[in-house]
Amino acid sequence: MRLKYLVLGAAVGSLVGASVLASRAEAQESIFVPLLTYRTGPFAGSGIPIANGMHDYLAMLNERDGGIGGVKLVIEECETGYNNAKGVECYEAVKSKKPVVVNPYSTGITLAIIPKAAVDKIPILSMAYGLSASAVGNEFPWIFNPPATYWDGLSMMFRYIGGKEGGLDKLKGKTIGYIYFDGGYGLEPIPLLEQFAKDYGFTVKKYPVPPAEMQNQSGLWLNVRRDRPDWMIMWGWGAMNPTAVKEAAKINYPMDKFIGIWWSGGDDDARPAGADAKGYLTLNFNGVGTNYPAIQDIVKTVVDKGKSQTPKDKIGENLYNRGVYNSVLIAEAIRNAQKITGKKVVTGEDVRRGFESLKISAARWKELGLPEFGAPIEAVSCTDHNGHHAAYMQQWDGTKWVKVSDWIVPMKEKVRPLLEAAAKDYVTKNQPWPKRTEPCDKST
Amino acid sequence: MFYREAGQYKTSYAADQALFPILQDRIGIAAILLIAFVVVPLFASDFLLNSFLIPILVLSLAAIGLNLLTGYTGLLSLGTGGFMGVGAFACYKLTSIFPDANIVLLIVVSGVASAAVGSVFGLPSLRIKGFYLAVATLAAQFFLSWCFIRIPWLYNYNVSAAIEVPTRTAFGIPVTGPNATSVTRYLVALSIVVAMTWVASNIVRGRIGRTWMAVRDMDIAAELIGIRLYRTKLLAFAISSFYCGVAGAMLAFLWLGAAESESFNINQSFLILFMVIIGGLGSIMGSFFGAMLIWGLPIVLRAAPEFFGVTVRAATVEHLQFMVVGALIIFFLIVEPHGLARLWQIAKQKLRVWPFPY
Amino acid sequence: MDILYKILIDPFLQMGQAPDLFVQTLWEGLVAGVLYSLIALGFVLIFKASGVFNFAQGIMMVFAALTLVGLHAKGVPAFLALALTVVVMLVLAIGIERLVLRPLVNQPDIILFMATFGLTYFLIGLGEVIFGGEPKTMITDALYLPRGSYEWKAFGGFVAFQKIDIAAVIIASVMVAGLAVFFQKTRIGRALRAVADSHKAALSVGISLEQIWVIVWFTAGIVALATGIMWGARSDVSFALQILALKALPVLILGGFTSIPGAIVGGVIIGVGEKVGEFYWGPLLGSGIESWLAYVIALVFLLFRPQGLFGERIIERI
Amino acid sequence: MRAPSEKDVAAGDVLLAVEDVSLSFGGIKAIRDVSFDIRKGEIRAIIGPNGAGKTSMLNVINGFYTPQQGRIRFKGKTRSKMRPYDAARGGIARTFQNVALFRGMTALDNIMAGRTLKMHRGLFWQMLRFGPALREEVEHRRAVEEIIDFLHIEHIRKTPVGRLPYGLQKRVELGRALAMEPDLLLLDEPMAGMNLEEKEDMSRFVLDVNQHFGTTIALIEHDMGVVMDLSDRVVVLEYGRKIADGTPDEVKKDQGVIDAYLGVAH
Repeated sequence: MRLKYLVLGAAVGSLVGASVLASRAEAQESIFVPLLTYRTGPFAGSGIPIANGMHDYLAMLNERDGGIGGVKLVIEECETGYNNAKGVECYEAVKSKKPVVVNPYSTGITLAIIPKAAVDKIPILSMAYGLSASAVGNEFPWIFNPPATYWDGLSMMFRYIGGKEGGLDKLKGKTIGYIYFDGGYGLEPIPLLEQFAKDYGFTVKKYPVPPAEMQNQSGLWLNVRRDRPDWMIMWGWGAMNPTAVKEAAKINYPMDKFIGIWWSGGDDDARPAGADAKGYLTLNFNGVGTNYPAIQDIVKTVVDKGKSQTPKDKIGENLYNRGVYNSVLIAEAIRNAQKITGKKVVTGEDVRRGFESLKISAARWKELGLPEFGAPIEAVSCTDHNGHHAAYMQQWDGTKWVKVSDWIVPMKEKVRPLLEAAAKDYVTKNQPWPKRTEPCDKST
Repeated sequence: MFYREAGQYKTSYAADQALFPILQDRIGIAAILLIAFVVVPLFASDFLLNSFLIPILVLSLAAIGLNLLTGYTGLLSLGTGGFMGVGAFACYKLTSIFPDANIVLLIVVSGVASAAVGSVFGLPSLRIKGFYLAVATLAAQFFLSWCFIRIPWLYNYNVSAAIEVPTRTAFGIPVTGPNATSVTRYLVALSIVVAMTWVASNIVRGRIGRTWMAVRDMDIAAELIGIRLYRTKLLAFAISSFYCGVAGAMLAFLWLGAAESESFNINQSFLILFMVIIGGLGSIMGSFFGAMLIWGLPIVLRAAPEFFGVTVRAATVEHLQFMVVGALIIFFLIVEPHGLARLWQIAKQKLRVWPFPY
Repeated sequence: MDILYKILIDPFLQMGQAPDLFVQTLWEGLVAGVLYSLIALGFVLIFKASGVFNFAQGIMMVFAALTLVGLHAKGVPAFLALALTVVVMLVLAIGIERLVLRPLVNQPDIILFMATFGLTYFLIGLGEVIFGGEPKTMITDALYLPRGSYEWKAFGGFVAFQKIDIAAVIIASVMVAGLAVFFQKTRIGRALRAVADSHKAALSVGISLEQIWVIVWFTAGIVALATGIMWGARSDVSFALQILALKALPVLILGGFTSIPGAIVGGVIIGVGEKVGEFYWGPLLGSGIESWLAYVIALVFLLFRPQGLFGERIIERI
Repeated sequence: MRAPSEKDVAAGDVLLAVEDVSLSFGGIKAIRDVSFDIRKGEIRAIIGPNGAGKTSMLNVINGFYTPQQGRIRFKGKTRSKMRPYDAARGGIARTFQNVALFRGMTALDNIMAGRTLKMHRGLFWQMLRFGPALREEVEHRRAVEEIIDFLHIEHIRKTPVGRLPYGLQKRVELGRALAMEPDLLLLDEPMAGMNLEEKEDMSRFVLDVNQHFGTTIALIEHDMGVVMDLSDRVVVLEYGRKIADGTPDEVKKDQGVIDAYLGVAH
């Protein structure tokens, strides 16, 4: 009679499922901010601290200020596992609840939902990841990727390298190695890297790490040992980072010539190698540590109250603060939207306008309780959805990250034409691409 | 009570060999098709269409494809994801070469590329059997994944190494891309899947299907009654890959709207294999059951805590979901190793003799 | 012609010009190969005794390593944690036998194979619920595993031997030797070999099938723990390691599903072949070919020897 | 279409001849220099103690094993190796010692599978199962139903053969071989494991096949009574060698055969 129970179970199950799908109540008088996050899967190591940071800052606004402009935020995480299909499912699931912004937190998911955003009228915030070309506001009115693109990141690395070498012209005849995640994310910087190679006369050696081999890089690093590049640049993510750092140490590669993009700068990326990783550099655009009033507020009002799943000792780590930074952008865009429209409960369309005129001056950072936490956000506009803001270089001292440079400004003049070309390319390949119909706000 | 076949006599062999020989089944399938084609488009929400029905259609088609190979021909394959990818990338190339062609046609034609690639990777199948062959198909999986990144021509030298699905039309109606409505995409997917399911059931009931099953059940005996093993296996690889390829193209074009190498990774292959085995090896209908269970279950699980008013963290739900899906796979295997399709059969049998036990 | 030169001649010239790198490549291949073999060994143990193709071997490795690190993080001293982890693996083996294998006895191979898939999913979920999804650092120092490396100045350059890699090779050898003794000399070991040949034969030795299954799964669990510690020390302990476990499959093909020496030799061939291939021929294809090279090596090999390196020639009868 | 060299063979002529065939696996010699022939229309028995190489002989005849030495002449064409597909196409059908049915398929499908070589509609029509493909399917179904009638297995046609009792499985297997409309039918112990009644049924089927369809039959059988009753000529193998060849009466009197069966030491 197993069968009978099975049939019964299946019937009950499908009933529950159907009614759940049907009975999603919508919250009134609140602003819905879904967070697409991943706390599982091979990339969970990078995903968890970011998810915690994003969640905790918004939760703190709810606890401390009662939301934004007096309206509570409804924060809901949707687990993507860094998987595109699940990410799109999350997008569809949150779409019906009228989100004011969607954070895909994965380049793959971002690419999948870029075309949908304009149709569904939901702004997408892909903070310093996603499609670089989406910085071109005329073509991508609904997509925002501040504070900087990967190409900006690469150009900032070259400014830093130039500084150390005594001028970029000194790179002539040298070799620069590029180790990257073998996927869209890691492939993206290559056109600019090759252009730099042409401009400054160095050779590029590429070392792709296949997704299934993230923890098995010893063969590739032997190539590095043979080629002996003068600098190594890394575009890594998840389990690839700590393995690469360990392998670099293993072949005695000089760590202070090894630079990672901001996604390779998690504490867990360098810590497993410990003292061997000393000297390893990465770009960063957010402050690290807990020494900010707003972070202290998070500890007080959220973490200590047990309203977060963040272990206390992980607060202030790089990727956690990255999540906080991400949420600051969201919160400020919502606040800005309230200011522009005069409404309290704003919609996705309002927040899109809020993003287009987003400004966070140094004074505003201080007001937020995050003095010097990030470079001032001042260049986001109707046409420029990125702003090409500055980042700084940080170095692992064996136990923690230390800031070792001032704000480095990207080479906007090199990046912008590439972006424009890429956007144009995207649009021609995706004909018919809708023309921008959204007007630009006068205030910007 | 209502499910009786008594009194329904077949007067010709053709009628006896029909897909649904019993009247009630014919009524049932007509009702399902009516609901699928008329009621669902009228009432279903975007979420239901985009996150539940379209994925299930796509995954069912892939599961049918794998079932033709593994369930009917007995060749275990772990390369499904790769073959799906070939279809998706082929379709993308076709849309950029023939931007004005009917996209539905292109989706179906892209299966041909996949069939070709599938046949090539089917070549070792004459000499290799069982799990050894399964591992050999892993070579296809990983090699193809690598190709999808390393051959930029496939994604038109896009910097993101991804397919971005453009707006394309069939008969003047946008079917893919952001301007296509969920209902259109659903109906196109449904039509393709229904047509291809019908074709698959024709194939497996005819001469070719019998040769496949003969090879599966006892390849030596099959050879001795004049079945050419090599041809039969290669044909199974080709047709199976064709189905997977079309499913892959649908995944990119009708479901996600974008795809990259990672969309067709090893996990995709495993997922489809789950569906086939849970649904029932050697059952077309089982492929649908399997897809519904494996894809639908996590969605229901995710929604369940909210429904009962419990707040559980998204990540915890995900973790529990892994445990529940894993446990359910084992549970179903223990209850009925021949899959949901067999359970369905038993249920029908009980219904037929109801209220008597035999 | 240029291409032919690059494929056929240049790599060998490079080997001659920089012998230190060649030796280093061989060493890296050997270490990776030994670690692949250890995973493959877990597969072989279970396949040999129960005919189950245990897909969950990879996650068992992660689960064991996570348990070890997790217990240590809760304040349990390292070696006690190690002992407790062994107990956990025993409990796991008993649980698997009771709840998965016993109800599925006499089912076709593919059904059991699928059941281990279910097991994989279950253990992923369980591991994440208990220990969280973030990667952890292997407690190398607490277990007195060595750090750092020896540099051997030779061949006009140097060859670096990571101490942890040396330890891995030694531990792997000890384990293989131990298993060989276990199979050859002990009563249970002989019963296990009997069961591989015929289930009835094993019953006549007086050991029940259930006990044997628990024993092999437990043994495979211990092997998984050792493997987890080694891989964990080389990178970190995370669920991503599970993907790497798939590399054991080409090793199995090469070595045969039932041969312990096959797993070792196959592992070394795959490891060395893959590193040498990546290092000398990879750049021709844009590098990163390691993800499929092992499978292709195994596949080509299979075409010539379908029964694997140590398998017996199959005579088909009817 | 038959190859031009394969002449039609008149009754009484040699249909198949095995000439000096030797077969070994590794060091073990399964067949040593065996020659015999099978004439059109006869029932030819191959007997011998266990391990005499009888089944191996059948495997050589229908191409499953490749002999190291010797030739096989079938329908006038001589070859050193018969490929299974060519054997099947040339009209050699076969049943097996341990039933080799397609266990997952129904009895009907098993027998229909025997018609594979006679069905020609390609993939396109198969996909649509319409027009020519459907006509072909129905036409062959009719032929198969005749065989089902003949073997009295109407009641089990839609049962998966894995669930059938052994005796019926043997019958379905015979049906599958008959569906090929073979010129030469090889039966490997068709009555093994059967009770007396089943044996009688099976004997009748064998005789009927031989007489009504004119099919030449070569069979291996242990039951001497059956062999002597059914067969026209008998060849006796022992340790891979031919030790006798002739009519049942001749063979019965052969001293070597008597020794072999009584187990006299060599």
